[in-house]
Amino acid sequence: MSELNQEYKPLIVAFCCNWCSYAGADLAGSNRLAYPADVKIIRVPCSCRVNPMFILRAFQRGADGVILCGCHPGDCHYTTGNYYTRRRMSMLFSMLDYLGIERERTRVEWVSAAEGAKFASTMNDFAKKVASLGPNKRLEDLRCKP
Amino acid sequence: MQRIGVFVCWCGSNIAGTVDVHAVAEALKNESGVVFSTDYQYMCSQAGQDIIKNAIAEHKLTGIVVCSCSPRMHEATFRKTAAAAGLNPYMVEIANIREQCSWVHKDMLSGTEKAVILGRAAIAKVHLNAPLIPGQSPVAKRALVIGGGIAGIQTALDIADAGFPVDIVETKPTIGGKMAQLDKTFPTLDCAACILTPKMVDAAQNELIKIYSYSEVSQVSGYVGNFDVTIKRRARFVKEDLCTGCGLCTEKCPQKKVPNEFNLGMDTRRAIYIPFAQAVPKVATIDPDYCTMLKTGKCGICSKVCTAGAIDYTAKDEFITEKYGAIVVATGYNPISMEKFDEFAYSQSKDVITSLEFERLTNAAGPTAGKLLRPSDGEHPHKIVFVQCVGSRCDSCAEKGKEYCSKICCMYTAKHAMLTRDKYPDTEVYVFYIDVRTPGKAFDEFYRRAVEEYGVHYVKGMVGKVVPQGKKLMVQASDLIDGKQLHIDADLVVLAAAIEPDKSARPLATMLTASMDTNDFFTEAHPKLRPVESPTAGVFLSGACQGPKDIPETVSQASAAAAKVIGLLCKDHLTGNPCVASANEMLCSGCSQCANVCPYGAITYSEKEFRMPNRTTLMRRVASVNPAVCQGCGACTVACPSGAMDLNGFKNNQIMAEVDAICRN
Amino acid sequence: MTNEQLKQEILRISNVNVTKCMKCGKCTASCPAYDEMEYHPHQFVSMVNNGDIQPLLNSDSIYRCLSCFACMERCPRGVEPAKLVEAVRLMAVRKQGANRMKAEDVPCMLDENTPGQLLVSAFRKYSK
Amino acid sequence: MQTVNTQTLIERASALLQDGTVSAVLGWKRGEFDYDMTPAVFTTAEELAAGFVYNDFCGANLSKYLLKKTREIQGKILVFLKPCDTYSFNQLLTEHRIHRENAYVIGVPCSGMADIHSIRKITGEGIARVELTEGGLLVHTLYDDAPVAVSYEDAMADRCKTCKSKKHVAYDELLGEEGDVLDSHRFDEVAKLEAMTPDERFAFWQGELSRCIRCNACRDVCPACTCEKCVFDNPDSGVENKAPGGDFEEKMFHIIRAFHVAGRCTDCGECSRVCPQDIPLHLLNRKFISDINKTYGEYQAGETADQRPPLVNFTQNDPEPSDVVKGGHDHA
Amino acid sequence: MLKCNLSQLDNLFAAVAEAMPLYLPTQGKNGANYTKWQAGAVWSNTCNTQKGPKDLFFPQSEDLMAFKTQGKTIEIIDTRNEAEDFAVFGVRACDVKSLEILDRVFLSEPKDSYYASRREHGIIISLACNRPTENCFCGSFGIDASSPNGDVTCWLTEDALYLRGNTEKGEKFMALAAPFVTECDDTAAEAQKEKIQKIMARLPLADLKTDAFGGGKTEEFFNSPQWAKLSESCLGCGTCTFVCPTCQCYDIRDYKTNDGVVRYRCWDSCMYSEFTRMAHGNNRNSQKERFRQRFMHKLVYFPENNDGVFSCVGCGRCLAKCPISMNIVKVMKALEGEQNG
Repeated sequence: MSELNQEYKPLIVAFCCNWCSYAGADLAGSNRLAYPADVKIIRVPCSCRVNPMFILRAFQRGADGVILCGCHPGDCHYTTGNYYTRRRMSMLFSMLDYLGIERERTRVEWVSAAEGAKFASTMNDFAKKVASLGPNKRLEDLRCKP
Repeated sequence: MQRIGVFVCWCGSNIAGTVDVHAVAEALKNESGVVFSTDYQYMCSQAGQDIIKNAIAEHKLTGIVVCSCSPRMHEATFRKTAAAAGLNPYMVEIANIREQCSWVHKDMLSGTEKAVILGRAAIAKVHLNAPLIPGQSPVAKRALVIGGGIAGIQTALDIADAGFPVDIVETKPTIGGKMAQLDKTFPTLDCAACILTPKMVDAAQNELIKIYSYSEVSQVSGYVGNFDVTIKRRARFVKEDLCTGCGLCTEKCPQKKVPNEFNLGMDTRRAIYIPFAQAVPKVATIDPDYCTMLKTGKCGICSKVCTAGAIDYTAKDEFITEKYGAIVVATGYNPISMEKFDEFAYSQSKDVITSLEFERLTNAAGPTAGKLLRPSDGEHPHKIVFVQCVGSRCDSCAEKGKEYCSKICCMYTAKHAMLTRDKYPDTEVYVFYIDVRTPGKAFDEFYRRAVEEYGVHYVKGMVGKVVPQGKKLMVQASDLIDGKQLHIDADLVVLAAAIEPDKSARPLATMLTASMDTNDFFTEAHPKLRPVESPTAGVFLSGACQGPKDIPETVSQASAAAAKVIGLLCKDHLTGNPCVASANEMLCSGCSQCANVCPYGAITYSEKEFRMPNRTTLMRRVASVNPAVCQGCGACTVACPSGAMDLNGFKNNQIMAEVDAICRN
Repeated sequence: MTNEQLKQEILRISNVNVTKCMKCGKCTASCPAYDEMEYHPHQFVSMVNNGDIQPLLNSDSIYRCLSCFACMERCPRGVEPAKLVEAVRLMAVRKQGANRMKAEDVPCMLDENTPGQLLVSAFRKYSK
Repeated sequence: MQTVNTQTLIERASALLQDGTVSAVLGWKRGEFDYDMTPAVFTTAEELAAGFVYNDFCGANLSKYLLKKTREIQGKILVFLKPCDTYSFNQLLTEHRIHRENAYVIGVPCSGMADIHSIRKITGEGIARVELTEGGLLVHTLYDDAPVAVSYEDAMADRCKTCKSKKHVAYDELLGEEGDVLDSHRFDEVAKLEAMTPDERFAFWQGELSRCIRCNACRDVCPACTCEKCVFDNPDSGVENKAPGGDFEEKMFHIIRAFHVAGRCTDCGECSRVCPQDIPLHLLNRKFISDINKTYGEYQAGETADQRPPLVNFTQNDPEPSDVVKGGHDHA
Repeated sequence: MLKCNLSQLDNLFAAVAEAMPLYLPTQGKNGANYTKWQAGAVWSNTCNTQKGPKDLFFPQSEDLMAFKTQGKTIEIIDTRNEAEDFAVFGVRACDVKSLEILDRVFLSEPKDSYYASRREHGIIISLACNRPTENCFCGSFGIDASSPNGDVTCWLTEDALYLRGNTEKGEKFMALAAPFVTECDDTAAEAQKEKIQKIMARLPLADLKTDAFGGGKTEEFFNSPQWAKLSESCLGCGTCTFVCPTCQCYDIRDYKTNDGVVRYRCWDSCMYSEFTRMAHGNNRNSQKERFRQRFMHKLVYFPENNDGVFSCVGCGRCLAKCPISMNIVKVMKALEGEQNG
């Protein structure tokens, strides 16, 4: 990595479902499991609340990576929400890949309320991957850059 | 424009240790709409809440942001605070700067920076918040209890005691459940039947309790306060209202070779049967799998001997639908299959039995009339080996057994060992254990008595294998304390099989949209604070369907669930969650994408007349959401391409405002 | 090597997670070579966990284990004691000149009733 | 060359107007030149005789007009639908956008439609007249050049070269012969893009999408885009935008539009036909169709009128996003 | 008159481009469009470009100013760059005329300083149309495709380009072109003019008349039953507007950036349902009304306010681009036919 990249801190938006992943993030906190401060969490009732527009919006506004966390398939608080998420995001991410957007900038991860450790390790890993890609250039909106 | 107040909590040093709370409060003062910003040691304390209340009044705040611990912790608290100060409780947003900031970041600089950003996001969201008023729905004042074991019976009795009608649905021909099969109960050794059967009779005689035995729940719709439940009453071919339970038919039935499930297949019953003498309802049932009349049309003996004329070979399954305000799940447990543990020779020898089978063998109403005899040859066993933790505490990667501790085995094994030594002092009894777990009132004393007074050999170690050899069972085990390998020629081996939730629980959970853990135990709304409620509103948990439990625990949980149900049924109306979806009819195209993804069937469509420009009208199909049914997941909002469907409390523009605020640096 | 280094080496070779053991002793209860062994399967698990490798290396137990894998099969926690025995044995025979069996020993072991295959496997197992 | 001629259609339409079966006819109207047909509503036999036409330049898919026209016109509307148009028709029925009883569908066979832009690429500008002959098109220019012969194959619109079906999936009556669902190789171009490196793909789409002028023709013509109000037109939606303010906006628009019609798009190809900037928009939609087919099983939107689109459906064993998005080249 | 041999043309372009940005039609994937000349670029003589030169003077979206917020203070920033001269080569008669129409809108008081500055600095080098197409009807609006206006007018023959400077600005260009041209008489250019006029006469739309239209005709046409018919298949897209060289409607919007607001304007289309949406709602609710507005504006309202000048130049782009092939020619013929018939 170049010296430039050592300075670079990626901005990561994490959408977390209220019932599993947000609680998982809370548990990571309770257990003092560290992950980079670059990760900012937005609480949604269910992963299926996340509209592809929110993800693109994050990139437009300067995010370098977007991760979506929900209950494990089969464990959705609303029974079926994450099954739709899984299809929607599979399709959306495949389309972004098709447009030549780096596929490592997006991720879906299932994190239960009990998986504080998984939450932290997922965020550490994702932040590392995104950092290695460097700033998001392919879905940026120059008007939102300083 | 909102007038927003920001309240940054130190949480002692929990937040203030890694986040410069004062700097956060100062930085957020600069955000648009913020007219007041402060920090305090404990915002959730009375003094902290007073700060909030005073600020709302003094600065005429229209929205507040509390930067504190997780909203899962104190969102409700601060909403109440706001409401007390006259602010709509949904004008409160929490920025989680403890669990998701101060506790996970070590560096003051980045922690503070992130806390400011999280605060900004909450402020951005609050700008777009609108006061929400929860809807109300009426409560059907009747409860349903699914499962008629001791848990279900106790819950039903308590609910009925409070004056509410309650129905019990039980799949077996009789209520009573596992407890009816037990001989004695630990740690007092009173007889299970003596304490259970009076309760069964109470339930049967209580005017407010209706028992649907030999029945199952086939469909559930609706929501808390308004469940519509379809109950399938399986045809028992005996009219319940006419049968007197005299039992004559069960003596005359020529089909004698039916394995008796009540005695776990250790003896037989007839094709028409009453499970046991104290069954409730005491009504005969014809087993269609074995009845010659039902299978070939030839026989009819039971009909001939029945003086009450109760036999009806033409009976069909019936479906009844009833409205309930609350549902209690009490589906109980079963011992796991011993198939995967063949090192213990369960399938090779009749003399290797499970503990539940042992209960039947020692029960006076059991296949041996209470005499402890070997199932293989009916001889009295002189050397008995009990093996604990069979299938419990297994690692998931071992792919057999369960990861959890089944909790009740230590105590019932002590009970079995003690009773054996008590009745048959000439019998040598070994118990192989990994740990002996006896937390419970008078539990450890009980176990110590087995060792000290009754001379049971407790061996720390596990049985490696059991090999049938002639009439004996060669048990190879380790004694870890003495550092020996033991070889015991036992007459009987009793396995303390792990317990698992009843198989009916999983499909039931799907019908109820109640969540389960990976072991198929029902999940409670909160493991500590709401242990008898399911996260699905209106669904409550009683007994071992929620996790392994002994009788006293089951009964106390059953009563707790009943108390929750009574609390619910006492209300005339329920206040709903206002964070539900709603459709903007002007934007809705009626395409049904949203209804396709709604797990609750909360969305319906109607043709509606719209006033169009130039004085025309148009009939158009539009969606509407039943706010009492909607649970607020938001699946519909993404299925809707036009954005007609939006979710109160988590609106599209609110989430995007959060995104914008987070990315703004 | 220090005890801790020895332990890490054993764990690396065996890829066994010894902390999963709940000390039930089922491995030892299942062991057909119990009487032959100085240290038994559950002791291997416990001693490795404690870094007590040296006694194991010096013990004949590592050559008494039949590698029947009964302990692995029966363990309810998925700990694999036989792999630990194997790892300790590998560590022992990998040392310079520590071959348990030498080529020149083989002829004197030959006898009509011993299957040739047995000697071949034993040679592979006990030598570098 | 179409196998059913204008006259046959006019006669049938006139008869149905006459006997009161239908109160209006949705068809194509002759224009100034030989190739500029406009979708139009006809209410009398005279109007039909004067202007109705069906020939190689009737590419417009009329199904979406039913949405607007059935609201305006009392009684049944006769609509002529080519095979690919019937898929759109079914999809509109699926989504309750039109009522079956308000439409009388006559299926017309289609041997592929000509595209004036493809012809211009061969003949150059200044087309005075296009003569339809047995062997192909004879194009006369304004200048003193000799007429140019263009084969039907060369004149055909790209979307027709990879036609997915000659079979009508909905109709009340059918003129001419029924065709079959074809094995169309329509995903070849998608596969070609998928085989590129991400950098190449990015460069390709950047080049294409940067030409977008946000005229919304693709959306406005699309039979799947039937929202009462599009999110991109709604000032309250938070994503409304009128003109591309930068590279991002047109990507956002086209990704979201393709996503909104994913699982609902019948691949009629109208988006690419109408794009004034020649952006191959159908390649976005086809990517979704191809992904859906590969991931969740073959699905053809509009095949019947009661299907549940794959993105509002699921199975418990669907693959994870990380498994779907792989293959092709990795980023460094 | 000056003559530039075609072999010298690229050198001429290079010399101009050295001094100022030079825009001229080049072939792209979707036909010819104005692009900035760079070494190696190939000028396209296609008649006509997909989009006119309007974008160079009135871009589709353009930042007007920006606001930067810091805490609760706002700073206003002028986002304009220093204007510089530029040249546009190969502009057809219709497009030259279209700029004159835009001038009437943007340069009348209050002047649009953004547009004005570009007009001031833009040098228009026009070119007579050797091969007008079937879509062309500039003649109907009194435009002579054989003799366009502009700061410089050019004619192209088989072997040379003939240039005539018309204005002071034009002389700037001529000065740059000087090394590559020679003096000559008008003969060749006149001959080319004649050739062009012959083709013009036989264009299919040559006899399209505008007599029926003009200021003061509102009542004749506003309530015509033809509008319903004409607009019935209109998709309501913005294609005609965005390819039209004379359409000049725009919307001013604020874009919230990460640290403030960018105020920009972008083309708007009267065909859009949100066009002229006001606090009370929209005053044109149906596509028929929107459709009517567009053509009434071109044919009646604009001439009424602009000395009888129509705001259509007959470039034919809408004929080529409309997804449903509805266009101003069909509208004019239908309305005129109705009036006559």
